[in-house]
Amino acid sequence: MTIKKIGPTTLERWVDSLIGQQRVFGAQAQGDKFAFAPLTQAARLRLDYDVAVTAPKAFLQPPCETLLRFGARGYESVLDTEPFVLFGVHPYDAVGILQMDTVFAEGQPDIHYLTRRAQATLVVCDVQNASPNVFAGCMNTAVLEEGGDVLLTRINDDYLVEGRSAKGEALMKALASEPEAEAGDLQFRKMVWDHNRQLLRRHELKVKPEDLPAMLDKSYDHPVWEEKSKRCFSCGSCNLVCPTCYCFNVREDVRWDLQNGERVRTWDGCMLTEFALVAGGHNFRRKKAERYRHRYYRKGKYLYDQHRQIACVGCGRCIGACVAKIANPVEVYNRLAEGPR
Amino acid sequence: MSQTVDIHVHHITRVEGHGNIVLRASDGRIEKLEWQVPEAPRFFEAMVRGRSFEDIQTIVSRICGICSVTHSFAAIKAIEDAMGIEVSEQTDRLRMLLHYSEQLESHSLHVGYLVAPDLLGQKSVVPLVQSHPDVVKTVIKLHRTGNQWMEALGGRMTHPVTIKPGGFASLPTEEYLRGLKKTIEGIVPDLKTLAEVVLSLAPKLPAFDRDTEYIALVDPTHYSFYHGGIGSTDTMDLTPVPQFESVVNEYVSAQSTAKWCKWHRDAFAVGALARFNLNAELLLPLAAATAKKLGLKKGCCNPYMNNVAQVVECVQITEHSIQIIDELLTKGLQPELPKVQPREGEGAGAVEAPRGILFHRYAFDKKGNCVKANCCIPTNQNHANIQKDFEALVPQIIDRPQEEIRLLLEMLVRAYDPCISCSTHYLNVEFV
Amino acid sequence: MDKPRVAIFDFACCEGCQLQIVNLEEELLDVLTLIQPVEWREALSDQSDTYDIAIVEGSITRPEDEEKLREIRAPAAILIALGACATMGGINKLKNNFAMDEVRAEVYGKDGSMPHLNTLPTRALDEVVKVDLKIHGCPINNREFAYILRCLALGKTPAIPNYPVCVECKMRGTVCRYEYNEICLGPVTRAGCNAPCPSAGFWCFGCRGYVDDPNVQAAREVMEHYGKTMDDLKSRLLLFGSGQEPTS
Amino acid sequence: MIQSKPAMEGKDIYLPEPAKLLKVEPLTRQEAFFEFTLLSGRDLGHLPGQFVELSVPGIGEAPISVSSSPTVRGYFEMVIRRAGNVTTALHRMEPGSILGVRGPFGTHFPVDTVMKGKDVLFICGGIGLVPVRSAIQYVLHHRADYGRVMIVIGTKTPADRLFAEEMEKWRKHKQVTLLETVDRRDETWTGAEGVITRLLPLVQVDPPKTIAVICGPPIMYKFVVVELIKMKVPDESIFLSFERHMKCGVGKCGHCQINGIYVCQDGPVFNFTDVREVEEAI
Ligand SMILES: Cc1cc2nc3c(=O)[nH]c(=O)nc-3n(C[C@H](O)[C@H](O)[C@H](O)COP(=O)(O)OP(=O)(O)OC[C@H]3O[C@@H](n4cnc5c(N)ncnc54)[C@H](O)[C@@H]3O)c2cc1C
Ligand code: SF4
Ligand code: SF4
Ligand code: SF4
Repeated sequence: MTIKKIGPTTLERWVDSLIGQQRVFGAQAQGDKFAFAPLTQAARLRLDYDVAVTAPKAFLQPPCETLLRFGARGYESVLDTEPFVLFGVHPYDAVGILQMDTVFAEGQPDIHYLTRRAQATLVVCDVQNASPNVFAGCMNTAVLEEGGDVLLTRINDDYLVEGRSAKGEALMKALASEPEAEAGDLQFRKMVWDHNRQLLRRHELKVKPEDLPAMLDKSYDHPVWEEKSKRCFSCGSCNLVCPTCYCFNVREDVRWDLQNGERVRTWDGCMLTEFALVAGGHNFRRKKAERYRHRYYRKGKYLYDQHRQIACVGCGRCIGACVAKIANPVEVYNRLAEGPR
Repeated sequence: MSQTVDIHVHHITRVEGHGNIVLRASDGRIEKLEWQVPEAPRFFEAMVRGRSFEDIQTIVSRICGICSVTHSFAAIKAIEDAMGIEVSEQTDRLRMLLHYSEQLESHSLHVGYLVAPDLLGQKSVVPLVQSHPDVVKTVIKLHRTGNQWMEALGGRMTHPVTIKPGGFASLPTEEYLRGLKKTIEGIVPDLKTLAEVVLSLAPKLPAFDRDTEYIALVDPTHYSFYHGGIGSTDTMDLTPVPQFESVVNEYVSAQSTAKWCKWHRDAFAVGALARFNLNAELLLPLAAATAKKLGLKKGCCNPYMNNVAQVVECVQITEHSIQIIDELLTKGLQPELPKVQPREGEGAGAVEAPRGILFHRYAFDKKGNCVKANCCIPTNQNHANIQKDFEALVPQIIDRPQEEIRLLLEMLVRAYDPCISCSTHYLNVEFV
Repeated sequence: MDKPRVAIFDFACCEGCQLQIVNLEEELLDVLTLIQPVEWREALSDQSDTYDIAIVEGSITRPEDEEKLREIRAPAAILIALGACATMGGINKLKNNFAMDEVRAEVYGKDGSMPHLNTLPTRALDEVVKVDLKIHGCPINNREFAYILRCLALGKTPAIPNYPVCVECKMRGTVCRYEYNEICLGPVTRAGCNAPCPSAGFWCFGCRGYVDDPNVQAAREVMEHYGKTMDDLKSRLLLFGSGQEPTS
Repeated sequence: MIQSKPAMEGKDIYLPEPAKLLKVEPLTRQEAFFEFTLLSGRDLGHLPGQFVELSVPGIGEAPISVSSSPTVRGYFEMVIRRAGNVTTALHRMEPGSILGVRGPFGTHFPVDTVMKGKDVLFICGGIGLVPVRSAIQYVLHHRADYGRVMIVIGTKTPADRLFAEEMEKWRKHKQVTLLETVDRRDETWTGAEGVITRLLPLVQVDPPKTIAVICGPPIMYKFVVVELIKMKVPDESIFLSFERHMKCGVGKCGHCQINGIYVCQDGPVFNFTDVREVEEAI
């Protein structure tokens, strides 16, 4: 696979040409924060962003998406088949997407996600500015060792552009005449990676991520669940901002003719009170502490048991999103590491 | 021709809020003739005491669902007056732009949904859909445009949330403004259509003139909805807004839960016709042409013509909005973060609601909590005038069939576009 | 199937919720395919005493309102409370933080004792009669209103969220107001509005009322973290929450 | 652009296939009996204990167990309790209506493996009889393949009893032991009264030879399992069927998760050894 070195103007020209060809969603300033949004001109792109308010999973599993349409002809699938580029995804968010890929492909594959995913080209960009809560360095997700379609890394004022898949190479066709990266550049890039592994540690996890499942296994009755969850609003913010949370609800609505309509799926979260409520009124996780514990177990153990990957990529969004300031996984895991009490 | 007339319109329909018309007459002699307002009073001025200046707009916006933007602005202007806050020119222009959306929404609702059925001989807008689909389509388009515009700039369709002391909670994008300009240009033909309809129906408007004092905001630079001092057709002088109590002279009437008002005479009128009568020469070209076409002339004192003035104002709004947007885009939108330090003080604010001039006054303590409030609502200011109109009109029509009298009286009330739900918020005239 | 006959009534309120129905614009015609309005003072001239569904806006503040509401309830198979004033007393309940005589005197001065200016502490509809369905918000969200109407037509119980506004903020990608050090009631307020206020840069002031199990105690503790006082919180909780437990 | 067409590659796991309602009969105040057939004419192809997702256009979808044995061909049966939107809408449907079906999903009672040659003890509380009925039918269709067949059924009141006629047949079946109780008796009831656990000591089981199958309301499991353990039935011989909130039926939506396991995929039928340490399970 090729690695090109391009200057800022080339980058801008390249992005502008992509915008002409397909939908491009890129990291942009939104007030004093950053968000992925439809990119209308390369000049708006902010690859120096610290963290995107909403995880880019939103473009693969939208907050609200139509699964089926129904009417006189019965139910029909609705699939999103238009290609697009996600430009500037941070490595930890890319890991989140790769985990979602596993979930939606395994067992009975979900073609709604997979179709949209197949249309996506993932342009990953190494982090240039650490956000206030990121701890990807502790979760081994500060750098994307493999995966994604293109990897951008800033080297002084230039960018190294690495094609990581056939799709990525195709996107880079326009860069064919640009110079290849030299050994020195690659050396520099390694330094950037090493630097990022250290930089993205605004919270310091005292256990190795791979030790979390075993630790959680012993912590089911730990007092921390009760203590922390006392302040929980059951607002689900920690779920919804998470790049690896994919749970959903399904609802149905009709048009005014009451005959035609749509079945949609929306984001859902296990922290919400009614997540495990069944008909008849029994709630299988009635208590805040039960729901609170479930979230950590799901991230640190249940999904790990299934896929051998910790379902927390250290983006730190939940830490900021929690109004009650109780959703910091590092705090909780460190506390568990200290043992009971 | 002698007859006994006994009309009691309990809760007149197709107006905002509850109002009654009572007429009893025999042999042409009027025994009882009253415009009553039995709406439940809501005591906003008492309720806001103790609440922070940050929350006042949120509360008083709820005085009225149909002029919530206007109430918000009157409150914000009063708060800014009390705390000595100056807003940027950009904020000022954006506020005018937001304010206009409500005028368009309210005027098109009033003329199209509430008044048009009378003129087209229907009981409501529902049968109009069948009988006059094009009219309804036009009205819906205007109404929706006003609403979406309001939602974009105000953050919500009703009870806006972007209006804060000192500025905006969030700004629109320049792209949005460019799009809005296109949208507004797009409704100009619809307003022409509406004007045509009104023109064709104008002969159905009763010819009834009664010499009236009209009161509205007046600003030398433009046809004002948002700026200026208090003008009257009875005087050349402008009264500064902080002295509004000396203009409205509110008093409690036994036939109403709403207060009544008077200034130079025993009643005065506010609203689109009042604004027109005081500002007509400041109309922009298209609006001026529309007025001319519709036969609306400065000095008109036929209350039924208020609806015609509303159509003229819709045109004025579109022209002026386009100017404002151009101006904003030329300068480019600058991010602003309003930060306000509360301080002790008292202030007043006035803006034109679609149905007439609206005044708010508040006093705050050191922490910025409200200690006193006073709101004077346009519909209140019109109540006495409606009564005077009744008294002048009924003798002229007393010989007509009862149903016709009833319709003419209802139409008269509707012409004022009364917003009775918001008019029943009384105030203590004595202010500390 | 005959279309249900629907009557719309209002008590003390700003009529903003009825306006939201009008704001459905051309969809109002679709509404008419599902229901037959028989009384709607704000929009129609007709008045009627027989109907299946009564939609009632506004709160109860006078003895005569109470009586009228009972009359409205009697023939209705379903009574729907429309908007915050009807569902929880709304902003009108701020009045209940004062004594009624004092309120009257404050507003009307010496005229305050005139009989037609009588006022009682504000009550929500369900404090007077049985309410079958609540449509929340000040004003209501007309998309939700439309959805609820369609559900009724299908014989389906509408799904009214019982989770906080924060959920909708997150779905919209709205930056939390707490990040700007403002007090937002989103975490204890029932969603369903699609969080227009935080998305427009303003805090949620709780116009849809609390979720079923609001963690108000946590909100108290959170204030400290954001350098705010209990008074700040209480003042905001009192805006729409004056009538709701547990604010005081 | 959003395209509307059937899944391009692979099948859409969320797309229901049309099924026709053949028969509806009320059973109790809350439950009704339903008979469906797939419009395509193929058999559902389920195993006893599996469930499908039933769709009513405009209303939504709900997981419902198949109550008939796969040995019954050409149609399948269900019993549906009116609990919310979908189930209420189903109760209003007329024969001939077209609905949507996805599935079958989930695990099944091990009728062809572990249960073969063994004594089987069915313990059903209330609507728990519905999924178990398909296993009972299956076992009775292949009666010779099993040892003793014992059925223990508990219902709230006599009026809530499901399949009264069929139970009568089982009661009369020479090679079946049926014990029944109601929580609260009324004048029509001459049988036992009290909770289901009271009946268990009455069934004489040979623990190493017995396979127990349990389905009922959440609270029943706790007591029944304790009782079985007392009776020395080995943990690995106990099978339970669980019910949880679920939206997809295919292990994606997250709702039915009990600690680390998914009811829709790892269940609804579990071996007790797989769930005895799962804190949220019972
Ligand atoms: C594996 C399995 C097998 C089942 N078999 C049967 C059966 O054979 N017969 C039968 O009558 N019932 C059965 N149920 C229960 C049945 O699925 C629920 O009663 C049904 O989903 C309620 O749907 P509804 O639309 O009628 O109610 P809704 O209006 O959706 O909901 C009412 C309440 O139930 C909760 N709920 C929503 N969706 C579900 C869900 N999928 N599962 C449980 N609760 C939910 C809601 O949160 C709400 O509180 C089974 C459930 C499962 C999981
Ligand atoms: S964000 Fe915080 S308050 Fe909200 S559900 Fe998560 S832990 Fe609870
Ligand atoms: S702004 Fe308010 S509603 Fe939105 S996430 Fe923050 S606390 Fe919740
Ligand atoms: S965000 Fe809060 S205040 Fe705004 S509409 Fe929703 S519930 Fe009402």
